[in-house]
Amino acid sequence: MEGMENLPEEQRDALLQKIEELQVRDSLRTYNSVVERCFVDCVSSFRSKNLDSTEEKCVSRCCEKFLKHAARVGMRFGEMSSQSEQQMQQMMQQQAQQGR
Amino acid sequence: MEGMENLPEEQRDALLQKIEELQVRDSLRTYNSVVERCFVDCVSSFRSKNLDSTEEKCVSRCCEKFLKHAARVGMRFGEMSSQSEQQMQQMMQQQAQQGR
Amino acid sequence: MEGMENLPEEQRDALLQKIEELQVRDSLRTYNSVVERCFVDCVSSFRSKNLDSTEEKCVSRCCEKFLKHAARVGMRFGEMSSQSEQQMQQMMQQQAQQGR
Amino acid sequence: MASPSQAELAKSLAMAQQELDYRVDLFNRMTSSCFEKCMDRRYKDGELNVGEHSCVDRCCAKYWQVTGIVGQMLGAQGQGM
Amino acid sequence: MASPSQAELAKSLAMAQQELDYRVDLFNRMTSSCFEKCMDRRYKDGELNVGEHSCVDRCCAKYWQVTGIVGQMLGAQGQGM
Amino acid sequence: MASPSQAELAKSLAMAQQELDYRVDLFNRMTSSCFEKCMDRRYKDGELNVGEHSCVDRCCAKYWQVTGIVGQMLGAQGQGM
Repeated sequence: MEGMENLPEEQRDALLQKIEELQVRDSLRTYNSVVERCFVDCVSSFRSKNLDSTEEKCVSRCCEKFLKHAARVGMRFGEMSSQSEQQMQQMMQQQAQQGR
Repeated sequence: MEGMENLPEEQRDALLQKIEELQVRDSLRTYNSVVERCFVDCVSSFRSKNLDSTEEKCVSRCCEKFLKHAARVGMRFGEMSSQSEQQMQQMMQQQAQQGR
Repeated sequence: MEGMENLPEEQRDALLQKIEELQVRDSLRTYNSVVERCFVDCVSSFRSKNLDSTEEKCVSRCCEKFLKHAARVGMRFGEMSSQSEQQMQQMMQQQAQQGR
Repeated sequence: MASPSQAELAKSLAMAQQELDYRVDLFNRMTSSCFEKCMDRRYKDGELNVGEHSCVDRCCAKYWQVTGIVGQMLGAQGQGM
Repeated sequence: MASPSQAELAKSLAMAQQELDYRVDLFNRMTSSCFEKCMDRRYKDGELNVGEHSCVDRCCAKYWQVTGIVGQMLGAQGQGM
Repeated sequence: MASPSQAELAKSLAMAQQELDYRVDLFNRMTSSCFEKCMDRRYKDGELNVGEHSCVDRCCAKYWQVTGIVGQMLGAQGQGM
């Protein structure tokens, strides 16, 4: 998010609010996608209109597993992102030195 | 959509226009998703560049069936949404009474 | 994009900038979707944390193939779009003449 | 009550839009999941038969229950929603 | 002709954006559907062979025709579009 | 340095939003692809076992490498990014 520090306060507030909105939007989408995945994986009988106990347990575990999985991916994603940003900055500094 | 009634007229108009835009956007996406689904389910031979009559009939029925299905889901969705909103309001009223 | 020519300059600039933004957004999404497709199609062993040479070659070819495929679809899409716009304009002219 | 500020109004517009987006997304996923679970996709007919009708009703009910379970678990984690 | 009001301009900007979004979505779905219908996904080669080329052309033509049929049916229903 | 104009500010807001969208999309696709590649979806348990944990780590690493290869090829083409 370069350029952030160049923004006047008012604009920065607008950006931060926008980011907050995007985070709410993304967490709602994640919510919907977990529901869909666990429904698809766990529910396949439609002889009753209520979940039976096997289906309920399956949904709970699926949801728990997905959240733990996503947390781990998030950790790895963060590590790889910061590494590649360091690489990019090193490359840009080298190019800047060669360019001058 | 709570808070709607608190808005001054001008803002409410902006919101209503936004909602209308979202509805157009959603119906266009639905259109594209029906096309994709019925194409994938009904067309699998590419020896000719025109749909044959079997494929055409399949696409029509697929589209009809999808629309009827979506209408039924919409009905159920509406029922369940209003039920859960009533439950939520009852809960909030109870909490408000206990809180005071 | 009818109506474009009726816009005052300032608004047209805003529209053009919006279009540019949408193009960046779409190319980033395309990028992500090619990555996902080629990853899913080419990588299925997780006994090592580095791609082996078979996987690497597969990813390169998959990416190349997808881009060539998309370019061809784009060509056909353009042809069909302009044809159907011509048809629509002819129809509208006929209706306008009959209407008067 | 004092009239709301510009910023508050913008926020409540954004929230209303979020809620609408969320509901539309939920509806679309429910629709396509239940289509795949319940419909005979050979399309011999454009109508839903009796079995398909009751399957859709139950499918919607169960989908909604899954929404509840997942919502509670996410709420407990303090993660979103 | 009088110059258009702010509200009208905002509306036509929104419409142009909607149309663009719609076309991009259509193109992306056509591209991925025809990729799955026509391409050999073992990727022995980065080129499209003769069979794949003609398959893509026909796939696009048929996809477009499906667009037409569905559009007519949605139009008849007065639902959307 | 002169203070940036309204138009420049709007542009940098838009760019920041684009970047965020891009990262979220990448993260979501990586998450769902690795879930499908690595997880036992019979859900006998809500925990990830040892094999699943190491599979996820390698899956993320490989996914990231694919990102790099595709990025280079798109860059070489001058298409996008």
